[in-house]
Amino acid sequence: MVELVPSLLRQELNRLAAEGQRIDGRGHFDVRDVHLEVDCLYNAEGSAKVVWGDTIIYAGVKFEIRTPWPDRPAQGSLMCGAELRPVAHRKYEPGPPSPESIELGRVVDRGIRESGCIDMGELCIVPGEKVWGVMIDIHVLSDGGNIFDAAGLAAIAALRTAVVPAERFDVGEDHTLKVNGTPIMASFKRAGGRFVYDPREEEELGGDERIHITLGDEGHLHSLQKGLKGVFTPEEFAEILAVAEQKCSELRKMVAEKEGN
Amino acid sequence: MVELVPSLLRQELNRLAAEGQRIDGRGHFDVRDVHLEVDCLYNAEGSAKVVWGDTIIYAGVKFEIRTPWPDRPAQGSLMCGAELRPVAHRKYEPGPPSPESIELGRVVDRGIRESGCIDMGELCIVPGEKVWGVMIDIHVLSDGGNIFDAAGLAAIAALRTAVVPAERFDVGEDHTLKVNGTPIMASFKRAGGRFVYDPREEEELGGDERIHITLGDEGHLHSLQKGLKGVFTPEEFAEILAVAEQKCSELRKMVAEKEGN
Amino acid sequence: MVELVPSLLRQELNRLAAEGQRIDGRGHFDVRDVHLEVDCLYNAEGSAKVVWGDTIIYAGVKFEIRTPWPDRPAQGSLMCGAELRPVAHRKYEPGPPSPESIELGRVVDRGIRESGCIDMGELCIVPGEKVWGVMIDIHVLSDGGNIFDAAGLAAIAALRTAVVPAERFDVGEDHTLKVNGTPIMASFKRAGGRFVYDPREEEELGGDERIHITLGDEGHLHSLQKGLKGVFTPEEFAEILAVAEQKCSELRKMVAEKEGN
Amino acid sequence: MGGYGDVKLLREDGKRLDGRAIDEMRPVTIEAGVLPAADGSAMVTHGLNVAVAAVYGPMEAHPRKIQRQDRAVIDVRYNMAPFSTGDRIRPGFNRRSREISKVTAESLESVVLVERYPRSKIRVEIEILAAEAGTRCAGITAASVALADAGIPMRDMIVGVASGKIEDTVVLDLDKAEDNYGQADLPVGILPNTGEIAFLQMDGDLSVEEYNLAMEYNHKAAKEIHEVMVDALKRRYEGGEA
Amino acid sequence: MGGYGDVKLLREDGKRLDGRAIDEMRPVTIEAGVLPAADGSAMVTHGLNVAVAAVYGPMEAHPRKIQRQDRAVIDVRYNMAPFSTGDRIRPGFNRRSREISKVTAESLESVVLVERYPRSKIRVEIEILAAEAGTRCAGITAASVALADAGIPMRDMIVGVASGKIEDTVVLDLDKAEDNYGQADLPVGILPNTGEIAFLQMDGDLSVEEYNLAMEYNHKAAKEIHEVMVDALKRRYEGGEA
Amino acid sequence: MGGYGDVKLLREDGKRLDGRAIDEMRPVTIEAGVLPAADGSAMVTHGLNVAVAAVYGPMEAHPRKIQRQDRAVIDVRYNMAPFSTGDRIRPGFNRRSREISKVTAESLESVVLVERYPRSKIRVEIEILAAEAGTRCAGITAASVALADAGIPMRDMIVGVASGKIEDTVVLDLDKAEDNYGQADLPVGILPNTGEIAFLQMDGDLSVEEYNLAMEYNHKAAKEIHEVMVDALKRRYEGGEA
Repeated sequence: MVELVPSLLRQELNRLAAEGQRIDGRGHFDVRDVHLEVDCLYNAEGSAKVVWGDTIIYAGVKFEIRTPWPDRPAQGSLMCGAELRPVAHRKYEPGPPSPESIELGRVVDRGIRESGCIDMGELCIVPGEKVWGVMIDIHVLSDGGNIFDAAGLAAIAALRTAVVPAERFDVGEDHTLKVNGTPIMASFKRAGGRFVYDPREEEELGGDERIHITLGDEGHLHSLQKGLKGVFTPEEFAEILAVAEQKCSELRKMVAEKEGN
Repeated sequence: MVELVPSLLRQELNRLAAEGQRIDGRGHFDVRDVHLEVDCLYNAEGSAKVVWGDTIIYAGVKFEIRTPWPDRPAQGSLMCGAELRPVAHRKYEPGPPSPESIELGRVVDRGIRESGCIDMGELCIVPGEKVWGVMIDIHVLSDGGNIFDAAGLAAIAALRTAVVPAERFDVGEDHTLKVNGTPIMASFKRAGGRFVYDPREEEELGGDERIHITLGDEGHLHSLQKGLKGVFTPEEFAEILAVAEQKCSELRKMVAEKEGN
Repeated sequence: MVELVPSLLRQELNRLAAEGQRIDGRGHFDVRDVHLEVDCLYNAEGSAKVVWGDTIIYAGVKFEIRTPWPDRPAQGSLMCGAELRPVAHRKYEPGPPSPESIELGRVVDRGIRESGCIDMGELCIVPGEKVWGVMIDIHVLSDGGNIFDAAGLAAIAALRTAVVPAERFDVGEDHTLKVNGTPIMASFKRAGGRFVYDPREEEELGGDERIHITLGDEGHLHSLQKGLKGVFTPEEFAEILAVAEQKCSELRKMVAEKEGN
Repeated sequence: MGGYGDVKLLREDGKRLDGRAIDEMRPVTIEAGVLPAADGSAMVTHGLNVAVAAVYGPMEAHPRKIQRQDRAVIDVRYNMAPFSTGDRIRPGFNRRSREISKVTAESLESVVLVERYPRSKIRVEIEILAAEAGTRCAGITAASVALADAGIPMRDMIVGVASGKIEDTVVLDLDKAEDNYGQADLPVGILPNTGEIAFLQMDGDLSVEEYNLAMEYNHKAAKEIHEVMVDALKRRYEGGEA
Repeated sequence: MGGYGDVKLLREDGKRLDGRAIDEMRPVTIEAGVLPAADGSAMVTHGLNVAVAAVYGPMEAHPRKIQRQDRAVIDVRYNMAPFSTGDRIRPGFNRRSREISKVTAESLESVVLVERYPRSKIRVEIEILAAEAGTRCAGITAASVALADAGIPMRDMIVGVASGKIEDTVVLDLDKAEDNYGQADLPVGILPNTGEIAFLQMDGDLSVEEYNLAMEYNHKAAKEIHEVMVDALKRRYEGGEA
Repeated sequence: MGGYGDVKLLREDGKRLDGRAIDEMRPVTIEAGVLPAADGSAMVTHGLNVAVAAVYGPMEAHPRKIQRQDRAVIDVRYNMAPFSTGDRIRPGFNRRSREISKVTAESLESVVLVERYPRSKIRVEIEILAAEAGTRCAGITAASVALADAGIPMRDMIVGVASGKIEDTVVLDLDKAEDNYGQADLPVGILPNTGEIAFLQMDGDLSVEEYNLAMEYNHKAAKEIHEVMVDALKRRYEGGEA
């Protein structure tokens, strides 16, 4: 039965695609409503809530002081993790982190880390002795599809509004974390044979491969990931990369606006 | 079949309760035979064995030297844990600690900790550098019902006879651990509609909610816990609280007598 | 069905044994072809590959610098572990280390450790501060039977060709690890009622108890282990011990030859 | 309870550090139906605590061995988000969260009409997004509203509420500092219609009289919170914005 | 074996530090039927070692995949209590206890008439409450008595016993110091009626002659311990105090 | 990508530190059928990387809940041996290996004719014995050859190959130093017959033009490696020495 639904759904997605349609009436590169809220959680040093269609994700930033790695005595560290807990959907089960949640956390982590937006040298307090460890935790509360883009948005927005809690650790005055850039992820999913942007839950069930592209402020690629079964051609990739540039710009503007508030 | 027995048992417990009786002939607030032995294990710095009806429990105390928490540089620590291992009953399975064993350990821990009988400041050796960590481990060998009270009794008796092994750690002379008080637990279980004290195994199977009360020497409450399905009224609580005071006094005397030996 | 094959196989093994035969034509104390290759892996500080019939095993040696145990301030440490990963056979499943893999690692470890071939005092760098930790990891790639002997051979050969990477850790010049002896394991399995040396896979399936003997250069016993269901008589042990002495000598020569290369 | 400092928790005017009276609760807001993916959900803010609960089911209980022939099992997970506390919490269950999950589940079983759904399972997920003392109570309140939002029949709701003792004075609803430096905490789960207790924990030091006063405060506060719970469900069902 | 110090383990009079002769065992006491909740049980004290074994079953083996069509499986857990050793042991299995559990189970399978109970499981729980060298042997002895106490048919008992080498001298039954500073340890499980070996481990350094002498001591001691085992079971069944 | 030092990676003559040209691959050797116990296997050396893959199955998929009615599931484990890296790796899976296992499995599902084997499972075990940058690609290549060696029908092979960027220059096939101190890495899995992409990861910094050049290098190298793969299988099947 679990098997049946996807195959019927796949037929329907194919039918819709043939007519240039999509299950919720969107065009194939249209995005759903996205709401972003920042600085919304007591105890987190930076936080963001993203409501993206039926998907709801929180991200929170915490700091700790640690001793640096011997081979990088003047560099702090950044870590981004994600939990896909049973709260988020009927399909998620309790237990150790699933491959899905590990992939989610690592893809978001690479996008932020590789954009270079955090200068690890700036996280040094006393070389060889004390550096900041920055930890971004992504908490998915409701999975209505495309959790990758929503998680990436929540993570960078939380990071960009984070305050380094130096006073609590007795190492100076609190100050905002310096973040040089706003890497944004855009995800595409094959549904009904072609790629669509921002898949909703049903499109993820019935579809095939998924491509995640994280772009920096200059439009450079910082992270790529292909997930799920399926293949794509270089031509298909060129098309969605162009779409990604435009989509990422729009979301980057949304982050900037929230910071202004 | 597993389901059947409890429902037949429940009927029987109801019938007995209606007649003011109990499955083993006890009155509803009567206790079973309790035997306490202390200082009974090589290698443990304090130990006790409790035989409480068909329940047999050992507790052992070990000490370690650790560095204090940064926010409490002159305070040692106390930890109490319980293992409900497969040895104790057919119903216990191997694996990570079950919720039942975690609850048992934490309820006993809170009763001892919150009574203030251990002054954490007295566990300091060198402020900011070395403090004693005291660990009480509860080992249930045979579960014949009411393991909470038996575990609590074994734990405090083991603690009260513990010797701090300072010589082995090269920090002075061995000395008895100072313990200011004898917190005792009394547990009640709804069986046949009313509460009984010291439930035996069958009463735990067929019954409903369970209330654990830990009282200090002055009759103050130090720990409360309601376990299992069910509710109770304030009037019911007032009645069992009064019984608990008397029962705890009697067991406290037993601990004092053993120390005299 | 899983049950059926062993019982048919057991009949066949009994029939062969009655005729003084063995499933692959060997005499009951004959060994299969054994090939040893050393220093065969980039990144391992010592390595060996053993092809023993259809069994293929790699061993790799790594070094780390650690603080010594307080009660042995001038002694380093040696550790040998084995992984029976799913790569090695259809029968191995993923998950935490199985009792089989733990037994394999510990039996090989004891043979090497107890032979005294590594002087733990020689692993000291700065007493009380820095000592070498030597770690031998055994990786079974193909289990065609008698993995114990093949693992033991790979482990000691890897150890005997290991180079202490002192330069990488900034504590002097690289030098070969001093290894005083070549402990070798010989394993016997009851198959068809009598003991055979070097059991192949089918003989392990159908057989009963297994005895592992590790002998040092002088013919002294350094490790014994009986595994699997079954018993043996003192007379049986005396017979296989004599065989073991001869077999271990031959393999010891093979190790020496490879080192010459 | 911490109780290891000389921290002043009561002001000279008899009020508490945050200006509350001794028997005054922190503000509570509740919204039902906040998670689109869940069958029922609720978000409770209680002071600076934020607790979210999701309900899934009733669904088939599997593996088989957890099934009960005559009733549904209630599977509760209480979890604190890594960023919910002062120092980050490593993800995954710990002993504290396992104990709270167990006793919360047992409390909810006391009010849910579990016999209506034999062999099935009801999943209740409680996520603490921000913690300022009192999260287990906020979680119980959120779970009750989420169960109602999911249409699961109950014989009553459970209201989570706590009183405690600071500077030898019984007070309602400890905040973070009061919890850290106070003398006792008495979190309970009260059935608003009958006054019965379905959840009870306590640690610290309370005389019997102090216990009775603390419970009196708890019962009073439970009535107030119950009104907010009912109001949230009304807004949800009377076409309010969810 | 440790063997890394210059610790004297033999006195000038040829006796050992605790006054025992070279071929003298520590005192052994055994009581059967000590755990009311178990189907069979025994407590063994061997020197200062305390080992308790409980037997449950035969019972249905599940999950299915562990079932054997033609016999019972024997599921052994050897566990050291956290307070049983000098330094506290963290609860939970470690590599040493898993190995001992495995080889102990395989030894017991050699004597229990497992073919009488197809598709079933017999659980054997060995708990070490105090350790003074020799716990695996005390555990095997306790398990044998507990199996007999549970009425499980066996073709023979297994007696756990060890000899070793200290100061180049073969001695029976190493105690803690001798185990720490000695040169070899040879723990075995002997079938008293046939002299066959069901359990065998050894580490250290033994020549073949030393091995033979150590085994001679072991066989002698096994007879003595067997008498204590039989005696414990007699007391249990002949209406003795349990 | 590390990219945190001032390490020179290009020589004045435009070659790389190991003498390779910018678009030159490290040497690759492949042998099929190397593991007697497996249904199919292969060993790939790529530079100093050593990757071994074993295939078992198709076999019954269990537990039941992982079965798919209409196809086989592919169960991949990518694992680095403890001695495969500079610092020893603790045995057991970590987050990196779990992620690589997941995306590698999904890639292989794209080419294996999984619909031929409903309800079954194909196990692919990838073991890295020595790592010198590029192990995931060597693993994919090894897995493809092992699947072919096991006789599993595929619509195409997958060739694992990577390009990257060092000192602002796009280069083919990063080695260890280039991976540590370079600016970008783009590992992909290419279907040699169609040029389609089944595996794609990338991290670092690449402009769109740089991405296109790196992919051009990758497609070129994939053809070369494909010939080595085909050759290995030919040797295996045409009675070559396995």
